[in-house]
Amino acid sequence: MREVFFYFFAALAVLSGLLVITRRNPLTAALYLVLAFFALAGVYVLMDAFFLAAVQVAVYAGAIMVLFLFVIMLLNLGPDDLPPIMTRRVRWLYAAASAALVLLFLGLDLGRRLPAPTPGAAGEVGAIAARLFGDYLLPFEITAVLLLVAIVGSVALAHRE
Amino acid sequence: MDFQPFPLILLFPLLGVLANALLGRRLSLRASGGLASLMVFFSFLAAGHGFLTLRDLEPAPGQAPRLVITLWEWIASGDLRVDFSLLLDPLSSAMALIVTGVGFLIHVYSIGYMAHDRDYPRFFAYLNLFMLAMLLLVLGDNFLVLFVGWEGVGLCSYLLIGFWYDRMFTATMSTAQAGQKAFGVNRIGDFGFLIALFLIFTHFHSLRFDTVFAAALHHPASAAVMTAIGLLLLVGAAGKSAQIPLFVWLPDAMAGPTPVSALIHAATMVTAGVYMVARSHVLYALAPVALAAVAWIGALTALLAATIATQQNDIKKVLAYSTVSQLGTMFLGLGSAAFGAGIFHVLTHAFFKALLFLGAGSVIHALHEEQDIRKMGGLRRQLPITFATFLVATLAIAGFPGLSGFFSKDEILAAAFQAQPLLWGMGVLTAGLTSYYMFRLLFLTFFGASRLAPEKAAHLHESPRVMTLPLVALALLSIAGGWLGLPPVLGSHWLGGFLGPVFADLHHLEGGAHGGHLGHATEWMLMGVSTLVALGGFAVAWLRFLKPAALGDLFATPASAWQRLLADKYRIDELYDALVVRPLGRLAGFLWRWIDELLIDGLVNFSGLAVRVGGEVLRLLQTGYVQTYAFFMVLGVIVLLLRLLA
Amino acid sequence: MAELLITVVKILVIILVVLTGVAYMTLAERKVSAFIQWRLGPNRVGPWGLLQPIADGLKFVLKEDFTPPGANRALHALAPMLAMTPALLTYAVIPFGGTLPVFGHEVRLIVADLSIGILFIFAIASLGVYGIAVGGWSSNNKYALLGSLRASAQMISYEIAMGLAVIPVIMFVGSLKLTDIVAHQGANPWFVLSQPLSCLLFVIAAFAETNRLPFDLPEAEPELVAGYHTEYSSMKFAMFMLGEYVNMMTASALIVTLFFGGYHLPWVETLPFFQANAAWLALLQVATFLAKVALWLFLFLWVRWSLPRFRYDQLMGLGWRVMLPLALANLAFYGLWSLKDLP
Amino acid sequence: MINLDHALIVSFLLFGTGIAGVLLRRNAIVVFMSIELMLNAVNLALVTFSRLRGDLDAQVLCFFVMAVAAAEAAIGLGLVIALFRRHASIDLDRATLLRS
Repeated sequence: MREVFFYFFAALAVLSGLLVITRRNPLTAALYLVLAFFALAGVYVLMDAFFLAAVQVAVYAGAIMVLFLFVIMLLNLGPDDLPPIMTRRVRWLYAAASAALVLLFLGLDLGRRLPAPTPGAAGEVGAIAARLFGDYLLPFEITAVLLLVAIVGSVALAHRE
Repeated sequence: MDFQPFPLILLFPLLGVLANALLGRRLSLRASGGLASLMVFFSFLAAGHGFLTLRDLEPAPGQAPRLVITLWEWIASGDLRVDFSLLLDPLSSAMALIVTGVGFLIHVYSIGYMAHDRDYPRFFAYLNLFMLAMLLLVLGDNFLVLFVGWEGVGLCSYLLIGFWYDRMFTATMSTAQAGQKAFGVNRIGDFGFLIALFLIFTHFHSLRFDTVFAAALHHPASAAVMTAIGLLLLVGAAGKSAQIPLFVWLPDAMAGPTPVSALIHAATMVTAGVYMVARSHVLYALAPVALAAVAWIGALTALLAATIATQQNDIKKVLAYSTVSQLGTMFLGLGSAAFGAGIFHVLTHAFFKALLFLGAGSVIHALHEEQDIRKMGGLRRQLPITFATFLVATLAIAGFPGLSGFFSKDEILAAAFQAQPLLWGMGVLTAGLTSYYMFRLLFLTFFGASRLAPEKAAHLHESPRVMTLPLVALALLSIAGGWLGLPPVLGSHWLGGFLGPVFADLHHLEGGAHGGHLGHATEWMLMGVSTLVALGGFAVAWLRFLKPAALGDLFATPASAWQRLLADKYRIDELYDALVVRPLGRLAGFLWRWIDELLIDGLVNFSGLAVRVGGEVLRLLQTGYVQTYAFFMVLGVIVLLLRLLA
Repeated sequence: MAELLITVVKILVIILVVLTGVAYMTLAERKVSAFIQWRLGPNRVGPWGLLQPIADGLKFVLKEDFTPPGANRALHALAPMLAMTPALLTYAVIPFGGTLPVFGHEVRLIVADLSIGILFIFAIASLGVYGIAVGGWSSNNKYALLGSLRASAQMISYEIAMGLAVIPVIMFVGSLKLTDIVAHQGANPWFVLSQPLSCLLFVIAAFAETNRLPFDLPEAEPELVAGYHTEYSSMKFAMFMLGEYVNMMTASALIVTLFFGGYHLPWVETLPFFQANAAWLALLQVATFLAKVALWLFLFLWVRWSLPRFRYDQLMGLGWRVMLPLALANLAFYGLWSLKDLP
Repeated sequence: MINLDHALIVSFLLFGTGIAGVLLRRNAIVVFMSIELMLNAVNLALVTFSRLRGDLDAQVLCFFVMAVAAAEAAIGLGLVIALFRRHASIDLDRATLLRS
């Protein structure tokens, strides 16, 4: 069951990723990126990283990508030209090669598996919090400073005199 | 150890420097000079306190009382351990008192002298800096601290000689060049001094005075090494104290303001060489050849400078050569193993030579920068205080009985007589010449008819009280200073008793150097000869320069070849110029054109060119497109990955 | 297999209830507005107009589905779905009762009791903006675009205050699970009493998040025609409307769950009758929950027809200069407060 | 259970896609999105290893990556807006003001 979902989400993520860089319309690309993030969140859930999955959706999909969307809409960006390597004619080759690669990789099996989930891992929010506010307190605080700097910087950049 | 306040001697001048250097522009002349003087006065008080403390100490028998304070560990590298430590013993205490005392009077005098100069904060800052360096020199507990002070006073001397850097000193020499000359000549001396320090450290593994001397006494190095050390130290001392062959800078040092000439180039800094030799007396006692060299150099310098002084017409240059001559006398004393007598003469000389310079300064001040004695005359009525004090100083330096110069000079001559009668003879001759040229100076300046230019005569005035008071104080000291060291026939030698323990370690080493007092008859005889010689010099000067009718002729008659040679200072400067300065200049020119410009500049320019050409080539890679750079990064990562996998 | 079946049934029931609720919310909206404005409201279709929602639905289905020229067809169709789906997803973690015994099974009246419950809600809620943004952008209409820009900015702004307002609650409970939060309120005073400011901030933010008056600037008729759904009609428009009403219900359910004791009804629950009959207790709890939600929905309507609309700068000012600092201060206060219980 | 190598291959493919986007696209916003894709690929690898080792430190690292990504997006989008104001375009090849 888990494997099936994993391959589904993995394929979804990779395909969405490809679509992100091959769409002419930035808004479409952004929406595919959101889809890729969702797929990755699904993979995280399958790996029992619930907290990270939630944060992935909330931060990436819910905040960062909304910003992208917002800016795209604000600048009213239209579709732009693709580089020659991504034009329609070459793209089939490109897609075929990618597909072959994915198939090859999926056929590859070295037999290494992730371990089964440990029971009681559901409380990992607490465990992550303990690390975040324990060993990683200083990086955590510095991250806060970084975000503050980013806010000030972006306001300064985008501010119109 | 209890708190010892004597390092405060150094602190006050330091504060003065900082205050004048940082705030001087906002201070008035009175505030600036007053502050500087006050700081030196405090320093003097601290030195006095140190002296009293020292007197009350009860050292081990045969030892000099001493106080040592280590301020901080300074250098610790391999064997070399040097602390920044200060030493107060009778010798340094006496020197500190001389320096601060005379220094204070000269500071006060300078307030009046520099009244019309816009740059007075700089002047007082330099002057205080000089005090700091000089006191550091005197109070240092090891050769390196002494050396720091040594270089410090050299720097201040340079700065103050060139104080009026925008003026000409003589027709061919600017004040700045005079400063450079002093600095350059001193480089030679300091070079010898430094090598001596290296030798000392190599052989005795320390630079502390007591350690070095103890080591030298108990495990002396070979005679050759000791002689080398002594001679090299003498080179250093000759540089600082203007002895043959390095005396040429001192007359040109007169380019600085007159108080500077009085303080640095007469009373204190130039005696640093004397102090250093006296401090190193143990080393000299172990190197008789070097000691003899000190004596001969001193005697020759004294005689040479005295002869030159007889033909100089610049009031300050006469005094400058007189200083050189007197310093030579001090070296003569040191070389005759009469170290205490040398220091004694440093003391009395500081009083009367400072007084002479300040008096000359007062005259120059009154005459608006006129320094030629041929254009003076008859000033005693207009400048009564200056005249009176100048007279006292002249009598003192000429060695008239009862005044300070008489006692100190006689002590030296007595020692020289014991060591080598020929040296004594040269000393006596010098004394006679000294008496002659000093009275010549006195008569031409203050007696006879006035030869002043009319516009100068109109503005003639006695100096303000702030200048005359130090003159009076110094005059009193010039009279009484000698009583500190009366010869055995007249009373007790207080200074000798005070300084004695410092040099005491010589007695058990070599009986001959200081052994055996002269008989009373001999002493009376020597004193008599000195007095006669002084009177003789006075008489000759009287005959030549106080006959009013003869004066005009005197200046009119063409000088003899001998006189011209003397007036040209034996043309030693020209000799040095031809032998040393110009060859060195040519060598420097060669180095500049071929080594520096061609070779080194070529190398530098070539490397610059190589980088530039390389940059031009690499610039082709810099497209300005971030994505190109990212592409190269990715390529690099792929290469690294392949390297890792392979 | 039974578990899966039960879950599917739970999902179906919730969707049914929610959609029915939404249908009648539209009626309620019109009735309430009518009462407030001293008129009758819909009264022709069925008694008191009770069949009106069905008629409305029929009308939506039958209307022409129009896509404006120059619009991005795919995104234009995608937007309403994006708007509705997150609103419905939230219900997965909201507990609407304790446990109901059915044929020997202890059925928990919640779809998925996730350990990250609250985080899940915020993650999903933050997606609501996509439907509006995409809808506005894909319509190729400047009013729609402006409306969706306003909506995006507004929702992002108030999301922060909303999240900050909930954190003190989480700190008190010590768990992200909504069931734990409700259970905590069963044993302690409701959070509306112990943390009134948190509750007030959350309610205001919830109003803003649902784009309801006084925060309905994204669809302010005088300025923007109808905002981001100007160019929508037929079932697509219906889905937008649906999303909005579902959002309103979700917000009410959240307010109830977080601050008003969830499905708990003090004192009545402790009656011996309910203690003896677990099934009746569960039904009571569900009824309590629904009643509380209904009360809040009424408040939403009441506010809409009573208050004027903010100006845009007032809206942003309120969000950033009042709500955010207040929420931070509130958080700091309860953070320090909770320290007192630590050893 | 999930195949470790396949999870890593997914991460690798996503990263490669991101690189391709950065290298090939000229649209500043798309380039930014490609960078986000690369960051996510790294996150996936981190979570995978975290799961493999049963060690949550890697997940904490993911958390920091997300925070940094948020900061980067804020600054990056500010830059994009500034760029657009100057050139009325966000084509990276047109931002050549500093070229001699």
